[in-house]
Amino acid sequence: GKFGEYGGQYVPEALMPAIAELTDAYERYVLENEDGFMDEFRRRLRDFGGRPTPTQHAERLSERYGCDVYLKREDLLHGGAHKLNNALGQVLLAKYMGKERIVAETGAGQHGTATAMAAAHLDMPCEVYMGRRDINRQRPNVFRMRLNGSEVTPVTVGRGTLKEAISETMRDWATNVEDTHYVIGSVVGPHPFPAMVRDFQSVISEEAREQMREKTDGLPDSVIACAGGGSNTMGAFAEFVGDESVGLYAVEAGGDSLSVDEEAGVAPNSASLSTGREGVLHGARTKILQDRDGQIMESHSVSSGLDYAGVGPELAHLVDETRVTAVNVDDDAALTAFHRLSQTEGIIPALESAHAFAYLEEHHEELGDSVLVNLSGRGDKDLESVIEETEKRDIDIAPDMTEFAGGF
Amino acid sequence: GKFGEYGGQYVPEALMPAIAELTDAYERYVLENEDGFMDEFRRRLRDFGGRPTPTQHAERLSERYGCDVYLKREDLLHGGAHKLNNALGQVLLAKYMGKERIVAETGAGQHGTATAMAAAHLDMPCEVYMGRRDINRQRPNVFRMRLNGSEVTPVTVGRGTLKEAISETMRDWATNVEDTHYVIGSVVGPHPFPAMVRDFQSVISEEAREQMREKTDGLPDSVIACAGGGSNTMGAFAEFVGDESVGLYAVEAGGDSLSVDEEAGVAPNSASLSTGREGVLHGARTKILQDRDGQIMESHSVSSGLDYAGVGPELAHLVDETRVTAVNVDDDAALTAFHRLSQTEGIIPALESAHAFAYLEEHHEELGDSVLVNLSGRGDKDLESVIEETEKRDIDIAPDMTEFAGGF
Amino acid sequence: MANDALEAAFADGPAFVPYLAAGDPDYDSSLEYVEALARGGADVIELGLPFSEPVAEGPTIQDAVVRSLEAGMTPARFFEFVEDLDVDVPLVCMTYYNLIYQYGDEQGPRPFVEKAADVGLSGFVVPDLPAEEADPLREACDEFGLDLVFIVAPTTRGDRLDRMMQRVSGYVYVQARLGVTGARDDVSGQTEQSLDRLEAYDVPKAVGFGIKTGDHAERIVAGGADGIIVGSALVDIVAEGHENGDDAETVAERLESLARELKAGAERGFAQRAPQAERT
Amino acid sequence: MANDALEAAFADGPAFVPYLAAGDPDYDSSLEYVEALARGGADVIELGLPFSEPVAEGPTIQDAVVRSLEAGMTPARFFEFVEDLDVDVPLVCMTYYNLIYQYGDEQGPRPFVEKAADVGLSGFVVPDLPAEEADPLREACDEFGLDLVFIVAPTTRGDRLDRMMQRVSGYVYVQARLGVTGARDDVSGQTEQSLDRLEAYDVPKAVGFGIKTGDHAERIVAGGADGIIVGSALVDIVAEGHENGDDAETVAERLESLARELKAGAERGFAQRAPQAERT
Repeated sequence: GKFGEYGGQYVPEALMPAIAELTDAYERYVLENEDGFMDEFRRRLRDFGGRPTPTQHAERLSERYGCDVYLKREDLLHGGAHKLNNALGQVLLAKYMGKERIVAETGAGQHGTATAMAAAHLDMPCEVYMGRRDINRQRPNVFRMRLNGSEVTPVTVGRGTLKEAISETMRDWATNVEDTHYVIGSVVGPHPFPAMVRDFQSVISEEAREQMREKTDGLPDSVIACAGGGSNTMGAFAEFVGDESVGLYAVEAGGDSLSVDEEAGVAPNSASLSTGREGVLHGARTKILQDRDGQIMESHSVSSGLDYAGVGPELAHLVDETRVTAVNVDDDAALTAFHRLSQTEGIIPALESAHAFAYLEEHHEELGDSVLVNLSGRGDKDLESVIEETEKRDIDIAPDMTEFAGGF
Repeated sequence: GKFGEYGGQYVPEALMPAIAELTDAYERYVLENEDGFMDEFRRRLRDFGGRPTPTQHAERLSERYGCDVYLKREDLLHGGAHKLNNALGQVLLAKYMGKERIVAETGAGQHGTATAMAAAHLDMPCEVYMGRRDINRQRPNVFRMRLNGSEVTPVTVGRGTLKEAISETMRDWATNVEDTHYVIGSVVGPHPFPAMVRDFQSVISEEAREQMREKTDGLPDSVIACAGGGSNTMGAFAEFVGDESVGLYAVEAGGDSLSVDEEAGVAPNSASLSTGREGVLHGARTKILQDRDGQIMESHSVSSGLDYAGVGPELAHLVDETRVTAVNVDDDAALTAFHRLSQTEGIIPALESAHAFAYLEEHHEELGDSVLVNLSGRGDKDLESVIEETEKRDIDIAPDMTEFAGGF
Repeated sequence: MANDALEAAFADGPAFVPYLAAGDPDYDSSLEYVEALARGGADVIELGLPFSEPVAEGPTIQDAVVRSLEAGMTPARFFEFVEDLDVDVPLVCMTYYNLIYQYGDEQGPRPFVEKAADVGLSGFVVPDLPAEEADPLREACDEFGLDLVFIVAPTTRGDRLDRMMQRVSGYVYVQARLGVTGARDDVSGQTEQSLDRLEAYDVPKAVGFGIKTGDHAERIVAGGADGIIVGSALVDIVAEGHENGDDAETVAERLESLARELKAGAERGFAQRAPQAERT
Repeated sequence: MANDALEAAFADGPAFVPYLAAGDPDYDSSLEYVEALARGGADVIELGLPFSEPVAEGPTIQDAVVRSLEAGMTPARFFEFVEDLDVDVPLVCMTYYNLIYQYGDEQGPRPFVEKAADVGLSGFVVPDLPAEEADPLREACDEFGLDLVFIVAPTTRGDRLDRMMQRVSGYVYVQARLGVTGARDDVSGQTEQSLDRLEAYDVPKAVGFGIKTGDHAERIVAGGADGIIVGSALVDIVAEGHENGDDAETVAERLESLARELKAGAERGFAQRAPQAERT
């Protein structure tokens, strides 16, 4: 359960037996395909989720950058993002384990909606914890979860965002651990979660690697993925880690700035890999945005899906090992990339994924002749934010926003 | 260009040469794959659009109805509905024809967003006409088109809905016919549009037929699709028309009622096949909701995508020939089916598609052992409508809506 | 077989063919307006029977259609309107095919044409009915002795032009530019090319789309047109009068005055082409 | 190697172990409150050093943590707080591992433990540090002579229990039921089973999670516990006083009074199990 010095199981004692049970289930069902678990998982990902997703040659970006740009189209997965790969895997595993109930946390609502979909599909009762502030900002996602039959429970403590929702879900799990599985939303948390979520997400790079071989008779020179908690990142990198010729770039949210306000306990970015320090959060040792004392800071990104103070321990390890390069772009660049992809390729990306394209824009000359970008999700969920954030800035390629001033 | 007595080319003289040119291009590129047009179209549908979409066995519906229910997952296509099949085909054809500009009409915005995506993808300037009332009701879709770089031009004449937008787009086409292609949004309009749009959409049934053979070693007993203009309907039926054992059901929007208010010129439904009369609208002879004099009536459906006073001429013909059975369900049944699918299968359907599921609920005993339902689109676009319409009714399976009273 | 009133209207000098939507903005005013056009020198009058989806019209005539429909115009009222008109020029009904098709107990154009003949109409212009779809209507017109006018667009050429010219009677409506109806300040150079293409056909050529003033009319006729069709410029006067609440008499005077200007312009233009004044 | 203050606190009769978050709702009041607990009969006091993500706490203690952090509590202030306290009972620091890990110039638990020893703390409870991850902290505790208390959950069994009992010192914190901290009206039957499982291990067993009244305390001790740990019921008094704006002295009196009740309850319970009063 360790990745170098990262990882581990830093959780309340009450959860340790559940984690042991989960580790056992992970090893048997996921790693050894006991009872055909992985076969069923792959079949459901295909029929319910819509896999394989395409790897698309992006013609206009390729022309713009003078290299071949390929997009792994996770935006086409059911629910609109890579999140379903993990949610479906875990809910199915919970069923194999005989659990009768699912809990999950959600920030902006993407993991919550994916889990609610998977739970409805597999007929499992589901309760999603969500910060009160996030609930107020992401009402359409709350409504989607409710439509899928999930409970959505507001978390009112603290600032009411993702960090608090994770803590609250852990509390629920600690209370109901005997019949409940906690579907964590990223490659974070105590072992076996980081490894298990990576394995569920690695279908991304498994497909992409094969598709690149078909399309180009080779491997890409670089793979770029945005990194918040890191589940799409690890999913996009996993099968390329052994290919030494392939550069792997994890693009974090540089937010407003990479500086940190220790006094206010606020980091105006979510760049845990680039600016964070080793510590223990939510069950694992990893890179964390924290103040000198070790208190967790409030992170920031224009993309709420990247807005988390920690990052997956394996990714932290791969960065330390220099196998993965941690980079970042700021809010302005991400927003500009959002508009660029929408206009030139006819794909409205999630603001998360827009970070990867912003990095491509800024550094395409260093990335080789063939670049694979993980388009982790679609941007429909971000339209309100894009209006608000575009209004604040002077982005010359953005369409005239006058008509949309103040939102829909 | 005729389907029995339906079809034809009832358009202003100025458009006739363009229609002749389009007919020629259709025959060469689409029917004869000249210059590899169809190969390129299929490749782009795969890489950009995400085809093939799965045919999924719906476990819980199957259990509920005691038969095998399969879903053709067009909701997973890029853009969230089957609309892209047609939009991409036509924009690509316009490129092959050397056109320099695209115009399109849109009602609720689904065809407009699909066309805007396709136009951005293929680097074609695009202008979308949309009724002023629809613009006000569908602002997120307007924003999506603008993000993709399209102009969205309000149509203020008349009631400001789809019917007026189609007329206005025809006017633009008649003015700019030499360099402009009109991407019509359904299997309607003058020849060759109904045949051409059907051919672009028939990839749905081509895939589904093959997928059903793989999954069941046979063909379904019934295929169900909702019908407004009829593009998803014809797409879902086309390859099954020759299979006499397969029942084809076109489910129209019964709206509030099948009666008609001749005085007010209003039909509180959109059931042109079931209640309309033969006539000429938007370039073709077909079944139309019209008053005794032949004036077109304002149609109604809880689903704006079905809300059109005409229907594709080929579909009208297939109904007359009894090859297709025209049926309908009302708004209440469609809304209930929307909630049922969301909860039991973890798929939030478009309100259009919900009509097909409502028919399945009401008539599953007559549909045989194996039923294929075309899930033509996803319901994210409908969330506001669902809140509003669910509040008005007493739908016992709907989640508690208190928190969402009045919309987001 | 066709009515000869229309050809006759073009026989001695250039024909002035104004258009108004019947019943715009109300039945009685509209009667006065049409009669004013006749007093102003109209040789033929095109009377619009409003259809809910006027795909060939620009904003001016779309609005007229809406006003007329809202005031209760229907095909039945339209025929009463024609009967109630006190004018001495041939009248052409301009409408869309669905209204013609739906009229009467059986589907198809025959009952409508029969009724049109009854009330004394001379012919039809049907903007959404190209020659390819026109045979049933052409047959009914032949049966009842009415003309069927086709519109020739700047893009109409070759076989299609032949097909149309085989079916046309009364006059051809030469569309001066691409697009939809509406008054313009320019007159398109496409007109001359269209007239050239039509030279070989022995049918009067009336040019429409965009003519607004006596000067326009003059240039068009000087360029070889046998007549001019003017709609939007006249409908604008009706619309303005309606918006300002002017009485019908005042509006009628304005219409008559513009009609005179247009007619005079056409005659000036005709005089200018004295050398080839004899029709070929 | 370990501090013997904690074991000693359990040596003669049942130990009453109250918890408060240091600095809740402010530094000075909190000093008074902790001192009131000592006057009320505390044998050991668990002092919470607030962490921003208290995943093992229920709403009552979460709120206390927020109040304390907002009033400026930090690890450095916490150590001052401990030095400023005028009490004569052993103090245990209850906090989360990241604060221990980050303290001082180097990463790892040693600097924190060294400082804790300096200011006179007797041991630690770290709710997010299971035995499997505890070796570095255990080593530092050994080096500086502090105890490391582990929490035994109702689900802790077999090998895991052994592993934990090999590393524990001072006392074990027996979690009376699943879930998070918080006062309850029921006392779980899971407690007895946990005590049974622990019987073979020679370390004092203090039961916590949900104890609220003297009666609860009595039943728990009668059931075999060597001590009781009470947090939320006491923090509730602090929270109420804070909300109502009561002065610190009044709140301190209430705390002292409840402490007396709980201590008395524990003693009654101890008396009831006279037959096996001798510790095994």
